[in-house]
Amino acid sequence: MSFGAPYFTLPEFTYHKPKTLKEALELLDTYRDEAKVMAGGVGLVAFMKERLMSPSHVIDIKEIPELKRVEYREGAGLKIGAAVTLSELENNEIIKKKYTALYQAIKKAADPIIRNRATLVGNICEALPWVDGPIPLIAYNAKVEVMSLNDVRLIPVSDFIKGPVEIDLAPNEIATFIHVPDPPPESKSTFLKFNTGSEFALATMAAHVVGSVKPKEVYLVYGAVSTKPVRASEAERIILTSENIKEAIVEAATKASQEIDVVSDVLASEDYRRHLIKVLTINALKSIFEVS
Amino acid sequence: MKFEGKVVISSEINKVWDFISDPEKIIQCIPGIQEYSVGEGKRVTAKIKVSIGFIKGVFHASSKVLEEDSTKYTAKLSLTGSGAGSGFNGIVDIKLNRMDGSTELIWAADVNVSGPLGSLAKPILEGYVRKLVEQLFDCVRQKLA
Amino acid sequence: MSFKYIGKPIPPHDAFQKVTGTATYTIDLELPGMLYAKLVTSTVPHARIKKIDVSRALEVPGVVKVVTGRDYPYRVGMYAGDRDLLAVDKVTWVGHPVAAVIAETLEAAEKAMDLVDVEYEELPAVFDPLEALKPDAPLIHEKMEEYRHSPAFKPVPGTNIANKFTLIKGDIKKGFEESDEIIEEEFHISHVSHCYMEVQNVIAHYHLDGTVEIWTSWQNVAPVRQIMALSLGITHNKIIVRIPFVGGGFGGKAGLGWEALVAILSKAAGHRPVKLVLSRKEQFSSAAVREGFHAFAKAGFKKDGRFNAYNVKFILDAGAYADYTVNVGRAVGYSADGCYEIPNIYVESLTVYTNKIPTTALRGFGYPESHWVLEQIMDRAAKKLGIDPAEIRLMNLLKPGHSYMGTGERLREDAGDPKKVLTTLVDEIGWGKPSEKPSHPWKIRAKGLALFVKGPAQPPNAASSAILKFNEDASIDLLIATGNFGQGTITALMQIVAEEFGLPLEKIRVDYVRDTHKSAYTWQTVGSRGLFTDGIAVLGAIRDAKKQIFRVASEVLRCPEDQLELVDGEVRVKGKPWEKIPLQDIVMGYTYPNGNSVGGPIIGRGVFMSTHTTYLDPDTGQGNPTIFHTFGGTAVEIEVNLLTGEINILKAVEVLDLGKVINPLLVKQQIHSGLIMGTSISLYEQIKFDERGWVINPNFTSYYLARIKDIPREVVGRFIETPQLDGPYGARGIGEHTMIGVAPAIANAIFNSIGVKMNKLPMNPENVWRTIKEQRPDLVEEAMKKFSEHRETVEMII
Amino acid sequence: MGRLITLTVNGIRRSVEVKDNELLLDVLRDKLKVKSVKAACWRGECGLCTVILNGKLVKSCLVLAVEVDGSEILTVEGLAKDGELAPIQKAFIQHGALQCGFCTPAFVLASHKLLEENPTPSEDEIKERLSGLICRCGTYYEIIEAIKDASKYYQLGRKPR
Repeated sequence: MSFGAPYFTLPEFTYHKPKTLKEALELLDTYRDEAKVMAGGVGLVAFMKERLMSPSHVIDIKEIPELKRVEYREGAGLKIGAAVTLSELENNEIIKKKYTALYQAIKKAADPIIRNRATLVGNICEALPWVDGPIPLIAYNAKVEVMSLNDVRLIPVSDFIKGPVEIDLAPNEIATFIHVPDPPPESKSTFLKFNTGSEFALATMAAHVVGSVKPKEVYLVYGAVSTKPVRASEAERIILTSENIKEAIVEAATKASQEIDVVSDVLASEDYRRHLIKVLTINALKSIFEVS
Repeated sequence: MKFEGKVVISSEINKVWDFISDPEKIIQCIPGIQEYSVGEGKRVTAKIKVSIGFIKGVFHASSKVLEEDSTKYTAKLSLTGSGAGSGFNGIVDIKLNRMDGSTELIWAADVNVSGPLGSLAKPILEGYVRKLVEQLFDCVRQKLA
Repeated sequence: MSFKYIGKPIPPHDAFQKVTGTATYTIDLELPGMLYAKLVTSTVPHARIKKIDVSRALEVPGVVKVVTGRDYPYRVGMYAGDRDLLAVDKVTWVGHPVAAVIAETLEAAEKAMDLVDVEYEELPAVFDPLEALKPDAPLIHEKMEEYRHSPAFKPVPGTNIANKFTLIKGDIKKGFEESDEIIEEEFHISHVSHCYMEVQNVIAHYHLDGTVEIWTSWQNVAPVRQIMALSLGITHNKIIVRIPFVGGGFGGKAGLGWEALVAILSKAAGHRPVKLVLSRKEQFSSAAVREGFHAFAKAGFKKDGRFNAYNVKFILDAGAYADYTVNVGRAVGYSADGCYEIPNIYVESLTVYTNKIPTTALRGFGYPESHWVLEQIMDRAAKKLGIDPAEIRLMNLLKPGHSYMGTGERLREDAGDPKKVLTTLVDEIGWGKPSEKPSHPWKIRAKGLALFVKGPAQPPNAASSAILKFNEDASIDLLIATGNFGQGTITALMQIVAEEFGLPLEKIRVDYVRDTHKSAYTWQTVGSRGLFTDGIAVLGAIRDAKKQIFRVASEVLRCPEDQLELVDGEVRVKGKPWEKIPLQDIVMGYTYPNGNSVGGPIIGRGVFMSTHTTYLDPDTGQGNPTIFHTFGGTAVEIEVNLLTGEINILKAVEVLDLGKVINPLLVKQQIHSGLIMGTSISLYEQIKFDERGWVINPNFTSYYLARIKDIPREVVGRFIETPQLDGPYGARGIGEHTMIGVAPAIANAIFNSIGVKMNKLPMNPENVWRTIKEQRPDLVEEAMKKFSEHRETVEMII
Repeated sequence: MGRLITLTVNGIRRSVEVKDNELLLDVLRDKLKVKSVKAACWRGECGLCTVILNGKLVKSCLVLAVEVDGSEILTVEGLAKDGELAPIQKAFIQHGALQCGFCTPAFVLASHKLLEENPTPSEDEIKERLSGLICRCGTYYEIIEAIKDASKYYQLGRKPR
């Protein structure tokens, strides 16, 4: 990932590799604003090369044992540590089986070599408009666990990402885990990404529906179209209240393409993105409701 | 990108004018200023730390007085700068109006953010520049209060 | 005649080095005591430089020197001669190098470069060449008349026109009057970057004694030396230019590079070697890229399909420097008529300065541009006249031995078989046969084709030479300056030497480093000329060496020279194969049993010199610009997603009349890869600028290149071998040709099937979607309807 | 002010002093002189700096050198075994799966790794697994052919070095 700085080298910093979470939190508590936490480093190193970050201290949490784990408990769901790479998640059978949208998003994130280093938590902490990770997570109502020396907070991913490059994380806090609730039975989800002829997506979406005949919950979440992930709540309502889902799909998709704040940028124009939102939404809802 | 504003400073007009027309003074009001130097014709060069969200970049900026009229209390400055492979440039107009015991400072800025950062993150950067200019004049108000 | 090496699929000669990671590129080199340079570049598009303050940069520990343009106000270049080393009085684009920081480490240089304070006084800037042509436009080069430009070009001082090229044939006015159908269209292409993987980088060592050693990632040694010698006033033999392995060129490493600048940096830094490596961002904003253009075309056809009149105006957006682009402008102009015989032609090609990144050659050199226009005109005309696109091409095709091209050049009898190219192409793509059903109802399948002809764009006197040196064991060192940046030319030349001497390939060696001091002179390896020109020179050297060998053998074997032959590394008497001498007994001189010796070390030399090419008339473009022409064609079958604008190439066919296949493996490789690069440039690539002239996508995330997943599903390469009688074994060049036809073939496929005109590159999903929506909104609506009503399980439709 | 790290590069233990802000790419190239590891973007986009770090492909321009203390690194220099090229290297030569050669070390290494993990990849899998690398010369068809051809040797279970 890059923007446009001409540097080869990184700014100077001191590297720390704590062995425990406590040690990491203590370091962070000491250096605060001067420090940055690194897991895979994919985002951080790139940001440093671009001179968009110049921390004096880098705290590498890669070797902290509890952050390297993925746990799943029925009913409670998934708990993904901050040092778990996307490749590890890609090979996780539970994710493949139960969290379709998340699995698809991971499979489509960056490229397989980057995925060997990049982490899901890191992906979310980048808070860049086009990253894939947050989109399915928001559709699953996932929460980020944030820790400081004397506090633990659980924040919905949708609130955690406040805007581009802005997250709800204090200087002394580490985003340690992601909790993804166990999808109820009769839950279906999917993730779609449009990035033909582009490294960054021009539009992504995750759809998650609970209840196949009469939906009880509907999540339609979009990425890469706005300054942060957005939900199409009116479109969701159309699906929730519809008597005939087949009929409602196009209506919901049209609504989604209208209700969201959409940006124009170097990758795509607003009207094309709105069009893509409609196409993606129809596609996603059709595959969820298996219209045939 | 154009924007404007005004602040009322509870200080008399000459005092305000002296403050804002003295680079050594007004520069103290630039948020994130790290280093600066004042050259010929009040040309200021400065290193400014820019914080947007968790991004903290350093911009090298300079400003120059294009027009200055101490009888009418008007000034026009140009700004240019670059950092992280992108740039910005702009014009700031300032006018002071004498009010009853205080001074009204009216400003208008026209700022462009250019380059790859600007194109990917225009709304963010524009919001940031707006905030920065607002902070600057608010600081003037506070310093002279 | 059967060959042992010619026509055989022999792997690239340097493949072993490349797969083992032992191939050394300039970027891998370090010299003792080497310093690192970093450029300070302009952040404004057009401005006077009022002051440069380097004092704070000099305070950074490790910084040795900061050099600015005023220290060395040289003006350099190959064709237009318009380039400075560092901006002297004013900057002319965002990215223009203003100063160079030299330091003990790259880290120190990168710290210091931010601390150079440049004070600018901005000037009005101009970004569109059409605007730049207006009389009141800001002037970018005020002193154009002082530049040392090549006589082949016509700059217009006092304007922003770096070169004005005109081609006139017949009577254009009458031509249109006598035409039955007139087609008028406007076309555009975007700036694209070469994106060779190895960035431009140079090491220069300006020795105390005035000798300059250069290591550079560049295509050719000779022009580097020539430009440096002329601009810095150094004797040629005191400049030694070396080029090791090169990580790609595509025309972007031809002509003028950074060598003169880095040489003066080395001098300024107390004669220590200095290395400059561009970052990818600098490649996209400070080096040269391919130009963009506007083209205004008007074509007149007779009712029966004959192409009667062609008027086209090309306005090239050359950016701030047009040193090489003036020649691209010339090539776009004289190749405007492609493979067709058109009696009345009027072409004007203007290479225009703007305040944007400078431009240069890119694979194809003006021909992809001219064919993007012409080959679409052919299909537009075909539709209007109700003639099949293949048919209308056939009708107007140049006929070798009969036809005259736009420049007045008579097409030689042996120039190839364009008709066979077309018929083969038509066969291979299944022209006229309907495509299979598209994969989804909101997609369409379509076929399109484009023909092309191209010769090397070069000065009329561009020469090559070769030296062939035998070693004691009759192994051979071939000393040539032919550029080696992936095309496979060197392997082919080695095959020729092995074939001619009947020696195993392992006995032929071409060094991996080109060196002005050691390699024989070659003007440049560009324009797909290497195999042809340098092959002729190598064959000359072979003949010369053989003559020397036969002279000695004739004496030793007591047999007339014309009775001797060279077989399997032995000189034999024809008809008496037992009377023979192995080559190794001759190549250092033959020694009789008593010690008397004759002959001596064998060194062959050969040259290529074009004798029939001319400068083009400055007012009419008439003359003979090229040494050979290669005809070819590209046909594609594509699937267009009307919903999203995505284009998927299902099959791409390329047919080339290359005279003779020296190495089928490497020719196929060139075809395949040219189709891929053509696909990438047609569908994705575009340098984007903002309103201040900044490049806003200077990286591989927002400037997209075709990856392995984006390649056409199927590619077919077909060769036709109509020998070029003066070519090596009859061969012609094809390196660039392979990508010329891709873009117009795709656009034609879309036009033929749904009548939508794609006049703009790239044809990325958004542009295609938008164009279809503008011209055929019904299609997009219908696609959306079909998509919404689709009754199968929808998966992976995007 | 640096720290000494020790790592195994192509089977050989190497110790090197590095600064905290140095990248693995630069330490490999500039200090350990492992020059097969190339770079074209320095930002994780082109993949030419790819090495195998503790059994996994990574882009070394995004890895800090200090992180890899004690690690094992394999580059293309380490693929040949007792002077004999790995099957994938031979296949790249045979199929002309290279042009300028600048991306070749990365493609060879990634293809080798792919075949080790999956000796019979489908064409789609090949494309997916190599999608993080760029070959501007566009030798992709030949690379695919080389991988398919070398597949048989990896099926026979050639042990990685």
